[in-house]
Amino acid sequence: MTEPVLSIRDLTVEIPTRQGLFKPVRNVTYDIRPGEIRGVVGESGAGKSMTGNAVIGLLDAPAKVASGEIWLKGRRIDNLNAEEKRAIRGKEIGMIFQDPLTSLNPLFTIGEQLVETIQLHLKVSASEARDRALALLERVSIPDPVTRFNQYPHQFSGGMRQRVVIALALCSEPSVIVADEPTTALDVSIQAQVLDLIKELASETQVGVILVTHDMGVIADTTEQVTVMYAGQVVESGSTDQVLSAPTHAYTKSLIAAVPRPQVKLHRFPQVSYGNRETTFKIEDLARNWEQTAPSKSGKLLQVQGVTKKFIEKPAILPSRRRYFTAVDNVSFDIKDGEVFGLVGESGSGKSTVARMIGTLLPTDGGAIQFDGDDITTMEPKALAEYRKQIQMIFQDPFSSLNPRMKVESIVAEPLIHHKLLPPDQISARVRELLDRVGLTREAAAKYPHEFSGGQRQRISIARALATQPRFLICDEPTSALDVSIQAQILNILKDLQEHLGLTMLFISHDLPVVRQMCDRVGVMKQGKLVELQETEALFANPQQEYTAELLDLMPRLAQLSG
Amino acid sequence: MKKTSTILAIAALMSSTAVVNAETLRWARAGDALTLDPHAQNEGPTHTVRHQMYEPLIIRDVTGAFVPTLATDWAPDPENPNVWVFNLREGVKFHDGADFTAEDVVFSFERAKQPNSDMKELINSIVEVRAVGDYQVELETNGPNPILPSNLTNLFMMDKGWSEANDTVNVQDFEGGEITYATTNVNGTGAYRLVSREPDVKTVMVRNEEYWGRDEFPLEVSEIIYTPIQNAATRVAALLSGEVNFLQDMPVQDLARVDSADGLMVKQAPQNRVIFFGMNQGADDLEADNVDGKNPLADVRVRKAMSMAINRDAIRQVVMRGQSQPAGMIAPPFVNGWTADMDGESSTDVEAAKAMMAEAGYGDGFSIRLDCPNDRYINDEAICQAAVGMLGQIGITVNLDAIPKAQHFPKITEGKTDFYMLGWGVPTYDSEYIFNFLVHGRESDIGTWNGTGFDNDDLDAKIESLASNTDLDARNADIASIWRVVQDEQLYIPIHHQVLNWGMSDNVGTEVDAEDQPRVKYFTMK
Amino acid sequence: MTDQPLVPDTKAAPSRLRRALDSDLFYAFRRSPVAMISSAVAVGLILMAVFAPFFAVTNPFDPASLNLMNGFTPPMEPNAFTGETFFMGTDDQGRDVYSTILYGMRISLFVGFSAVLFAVVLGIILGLLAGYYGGWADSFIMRAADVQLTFPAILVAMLIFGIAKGITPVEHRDQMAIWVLILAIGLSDWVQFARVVRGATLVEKNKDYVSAARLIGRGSSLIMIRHILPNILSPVLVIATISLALAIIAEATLSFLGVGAPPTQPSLGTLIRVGQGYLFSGEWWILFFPACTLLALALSVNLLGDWLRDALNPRLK
Amino acid sequence: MVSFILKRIVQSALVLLITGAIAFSMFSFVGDPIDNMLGQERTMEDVERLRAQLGLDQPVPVQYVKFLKEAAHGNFGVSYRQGREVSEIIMERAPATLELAAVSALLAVVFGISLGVFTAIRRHGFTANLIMSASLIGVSLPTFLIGILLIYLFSVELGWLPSFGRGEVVQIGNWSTGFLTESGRKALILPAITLGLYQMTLIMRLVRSEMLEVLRQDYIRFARARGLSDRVINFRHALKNTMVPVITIIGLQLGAIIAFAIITETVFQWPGLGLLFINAIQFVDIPVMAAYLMMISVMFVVINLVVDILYAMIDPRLRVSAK
Repeated sequence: MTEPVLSIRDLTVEIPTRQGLFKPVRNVTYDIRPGEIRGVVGESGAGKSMTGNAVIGLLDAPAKVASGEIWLKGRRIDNLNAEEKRAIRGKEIGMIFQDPLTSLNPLFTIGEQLVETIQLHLKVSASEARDRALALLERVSIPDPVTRFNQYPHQFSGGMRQRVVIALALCSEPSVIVADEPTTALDVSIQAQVLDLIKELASETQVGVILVTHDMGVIADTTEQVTVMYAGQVVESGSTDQVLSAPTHAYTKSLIAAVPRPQVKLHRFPQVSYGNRETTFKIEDLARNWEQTAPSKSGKLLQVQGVTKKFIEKPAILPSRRRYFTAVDNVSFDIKDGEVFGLVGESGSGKSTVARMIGTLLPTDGGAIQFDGDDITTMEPKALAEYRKQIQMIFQDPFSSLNPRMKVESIVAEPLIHHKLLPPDQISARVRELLDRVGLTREAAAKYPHEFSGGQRQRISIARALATQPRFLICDEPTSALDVSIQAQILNILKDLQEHLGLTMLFISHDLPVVRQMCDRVGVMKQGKLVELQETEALFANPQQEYTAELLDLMPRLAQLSG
Repeated sequence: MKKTSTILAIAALMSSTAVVNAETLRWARAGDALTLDPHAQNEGPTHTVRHQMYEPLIIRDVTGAFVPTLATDWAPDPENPNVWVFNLREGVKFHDGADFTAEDVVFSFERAKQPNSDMKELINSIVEVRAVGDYQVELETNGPNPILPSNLTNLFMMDKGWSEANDTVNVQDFEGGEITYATTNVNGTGAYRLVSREPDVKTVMVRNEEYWGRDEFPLEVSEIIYTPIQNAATRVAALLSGEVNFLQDMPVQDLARVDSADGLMVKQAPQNRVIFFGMNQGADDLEADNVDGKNPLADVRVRKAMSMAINRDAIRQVVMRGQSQPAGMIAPPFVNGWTADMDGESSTDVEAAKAMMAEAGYGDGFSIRLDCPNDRYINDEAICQAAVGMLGQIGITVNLDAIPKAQHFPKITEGKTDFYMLGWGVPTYDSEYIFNFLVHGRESDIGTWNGTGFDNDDLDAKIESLASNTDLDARNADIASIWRVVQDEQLYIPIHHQVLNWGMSDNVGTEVDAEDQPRVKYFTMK
Repeated sequence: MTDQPLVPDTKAAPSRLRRALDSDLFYAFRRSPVAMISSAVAVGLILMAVFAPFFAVTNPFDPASLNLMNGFTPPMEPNAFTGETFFMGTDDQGRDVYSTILYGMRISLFVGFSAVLFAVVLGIILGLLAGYYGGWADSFIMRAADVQLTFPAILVAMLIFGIAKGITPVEHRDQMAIWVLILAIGLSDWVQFARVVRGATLVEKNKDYVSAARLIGRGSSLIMIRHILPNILSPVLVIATISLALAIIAEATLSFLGVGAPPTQPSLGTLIRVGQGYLFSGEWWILFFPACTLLALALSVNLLGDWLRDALNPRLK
Repeated sequence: MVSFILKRIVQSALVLLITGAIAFSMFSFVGDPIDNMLGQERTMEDVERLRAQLGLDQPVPVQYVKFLKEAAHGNFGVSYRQGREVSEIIMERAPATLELAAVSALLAVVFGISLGVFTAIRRHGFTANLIMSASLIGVSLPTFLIGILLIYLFSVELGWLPSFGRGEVVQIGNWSTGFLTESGRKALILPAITLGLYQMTLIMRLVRSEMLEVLRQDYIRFARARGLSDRVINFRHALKNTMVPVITIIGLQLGAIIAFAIITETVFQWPGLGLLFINAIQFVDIPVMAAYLMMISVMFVVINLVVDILYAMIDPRLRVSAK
């Protein structure tokens, strides 16, 4: 075994806060060897990024390294002064951030940013720096580097930008690259390409890579070594194969268990018990008071017929001069009573636009949406109000979907008040009851959203959605902003709702494993069009379209994991 | 410089603009001349600048007495009461070297009578001007006009030849925006010649070495730099810092500071301007009071009580810093018809005033709005404010509306105010002028500034007869009797006569002119 | 997803005192001497102004009670005529400077608060409409804002003052001066609020909580008032604080240009305008005390606004 | 880009028309010019005659249309007060205001930006906080008082600098400049400081807050991660990004400088447009007021346009979308 190029020993990071000393990283130890990719995995707040920041000496004040050591190629670097640390950054240790859209300065061409970094570290002439920059762009597979050299970041796509960011990290042939969630903001197809590039680079240039991620799939596909962190501490470390196939620590076990399996459909997600106080969802209580509605006349609760949505891309006074962007192009599908219908696709495929049109948040530009036989696009206001009572929506971001200035009670009560479903004096009791059913305390009613975690907030969203006893629930990426363990809880709740209350659902996601677990039928969208529609199991087993097949192929697979 | 303070020494050293030239008069005041055309505007600061370069036939000295200038003597024609005869000074040359003769006088009068002339009202009684030889002119009026010379002191003489040569025979159409050669160029007979002029910024003049009075007058100032400075504090600062050495329009509160500053002094003289309040006694009901169906100001007792409530001494001492002379009549002391007795008729007695108010049925007072300018007279707004307090003591609640003169004066002339401040100067030094504008009932061309609603036909007839009454004694008797009515009716509430203050450095020697018209040829420079 | 906890909104919105005292804002406040001192000064001055009749020695707005002979009395020295002594001296009308400052500050603060309130309300309404509806309403409102910006604030105020004085019935004119000032300053100030509100509304209206409310079927005005408005108030609050100081200064400037509060009911600005005439004559106190008061008031409000801006910006923590 | 500019010009023309209409409707409330123009001896006939001659007897919209027609030919009428062509007066006064505004703007921009950057970089430093607090004094006193205090100190007490006017000016063609004489330069100092102080504070605070905002962006973090020095990060990367929003505000502030010159010019008897305007208001010189307001509006429109173009030049994202 080769000598580690980077060693972290007993690293502890401290942040003094109002409540006292907070230690986001505690006694963390791991090594990176040349050409090795070490995954660092854990949930939000586990301290994985903080460790990475400590390595490159970019901890934001007042956070500081309290104890421990960091060694780079036999030299201790944690105790260097600011200037010496700066000299190491970029030269010895490269860094890749999560969001390629914001990592590049928008006002400088990528050539300027590359040359600037190269000249800083390598002391070469301007033309040599340019040559090297072009070579780097070539290396990260940017087509036509000479043209691209003089372009600005906004002229690049997200994946291309991340390649530029990688090129920047490689400028001076660093020994180590810290990649902090480098693919989280990218679509799955781009994600695979970027990860492949990192793998190639590691083996070619013998650079050691710390790959910080929350995604077990990424770990399984990309890394050789993995370090699992929980609450600032390393709970388990070892070769990826070994850790994934035979986790020893309870947390690792629970974490792996919670990852949705793409291969098989499970009835319920395994519950992650470690560290999370399990809150129970009292579906039976809820079902007891649920007024069952009559099934729809045709058996198809929702019929989407040739729906189209155009956005103005270039406004002009004359309609003939306007240019439109067709976000949803002639999409048709039906959703049967009690069914969970999935819509998948990459970002920009139009799946959320469809959801928003069904939710009357956007007007349609053609086609019809029939709810129990009535076209909602031509409904009278009174009928529309009745429709709105019967549908509800759960949004992706639990932080923006709850008004931060309203108490939970007001949030959950709003549909009740608006639709005048209960006399005012009963509303408060009803809200508390709903909160109790979704697994929150009754006291939660008096609090503000920011006092809750992401999972709890999504429960509040669910409570709000259930307040009107809807027939139809639109879930727009309901768990993509959540940690995997929380995701499992929320998805189980949604399953319960469908089973016990007979709710019909439109489930939108970019995450194919999740879709497989949740949906009865799935539609695949690409650039505004519905390209494939099948029973879920059939789709996963036998995709009819090449595009679907590609998507399935790109799914990170935890091959090592048993069902 | 006699006394040199450290401040001035530093100023002289540090500031290039403050170099004190013993012969340069650096002169600042609030406003600038509007034009140099001698007849286009009849306005104080405009006349002031002209007076240095142009001359009329006669001027007044600081006491108001006539001084021969381009005319050496003048008298009514003993044979024709409608004719005045003026003998002209010989040997006078214009700045361009042309001789001054009777034909220039005829030309200048005719020019001043043109429709565009702003001076025409002053000489509208003149029907003909005749040259009698080179150095005598006869002015014939449409009837006997005993006070004609009073109207001529700002009527400047131009050179006929120069005007014809430069196409400026006609008076500039000021309102029409016409610019003529005479607007920006000067060819007068005066003691100073124009060097350069930027309107509202700077006007520079130099001594006319060929001036006819070169040996008669001191003429010690060799150069005049005239700069208007509007902001009072800046104006005083310029004098204090030595950037100017002669200042008109001194704020009264700064007199002491300037006077006590080393190297500076202040001189004063009573001004030909009286400040007073007018009251609408003619209306049946007032718009701006709280009494319905009655006009409290129509009751002479109320007017008397109001006058008695005003403590003119306090205004003089505090608001005016002693720089005013309490008035009992609305004529400045220089004016024919003014008497010390009448001017002493105003007294302050709050208790008696209260009693009179009660007697008139207003024991509980009333409220009224006082309209007051805030940019016209010395401390106009502060005087009004003081009056508000004083009238409050006899139960009259006064709401003060202090506004710029551009909005204030139309209120008076259009009869939109019931209680207002006004100041009046008398360029003719004769009471007739006051009666014509302020006492005569309001008609389209007479009584235009009488905002009191007072209209007495008998009195009006008497006022109209003054113009052609050549019997000076009888005329003076009429004037006295008219004044008696004005005083008894308490037509106006006189406040005070303004006192003029000029600030200057110690080396500048001049007396203060009652009409605020410095004539630099009289200045000495030590 | 990052490791940093996703807490974009740490600005607590406590409705009760205990929550307020427990909030991060109050914590930051207690740790900032500048904030504490300036708020103490501001609150102190505001209280003295509000309860001016209680703190003042005389009522300077009652002209009948004034004795002109008391004019120009220096501080702590007996008047030459009346023998009366005044703590901060008297002004040109014989008013006690100290009392006049208190009453004047009352006018200034009233004008300032009302003008800012007016600008805030107008700005919020127009900004919300422009941001929420977009399109035609947005273009119209923002072009109106452009027209407004075409005229510098001080000119706008002068114009409005001129027009309002012209159309006000003469009987009400002197009472109107204050209201006209408020209108003038407020109208010249609304644009910045409208712009901030519009910008924030554009961000907020795309958040899912608004979608959730729309999905329920809530009306637009209710969504704007109940949902969006509370979430965009903190930048408005910051600008409003600084605008308050600016409005007080603007009133003083307008006073210098002759369109300020009436001299019988002087504001701080009017007092300074009057006092500056006595700078050279040695009666320094007529200018000095009002100027110091204005400085203390504006400075403390400005400092407070400044601190609030940083403290309320969660990203600067 | 061309269509963008054209669109802006059309919009601006509309703005100008509205501005003018508002201005005109206000003139009738400022006072009656006739009274100032005729002496106290005038008769009612004189008044009526002059009113008709000036067209003031006509309704405001008629007057406005007439003004627009004339203005389109570059004719702004005749000053009631000076009896001269307004365009001529404005041309004569403009250099004074523009020179003063330019120097003030330069002071404001140079000191505003450098102090803003300094206080942003040293956010927690004592000096930076001191500058921040002290700068507030500049906006906590009315401009006219600051001017008068400066005069009191530097002209009256110390006698170092002139208290009024422009000093000696040199005429170069139609332009009178005070830059070429010592007294002219000296005379500029106090007014320029008075006028620039307020804007400097605004710009400084704006630059600071924008810079702080930029400094916490990812690309700055990434630039740090690339090992770039603080100098390069602060002055190359952060400053350029800071300037994008700042330029708009600076543009507007430059316009405000010209407007605020009204006060400064009054205090320092600076013979520029602001003083002209104040005189015009006092005298109800409607042609001068109208021309001044129109000119200010045009200036703002031009500044806005320039700012927009500059914006596009500095920000490549807009450059492309504007194509």
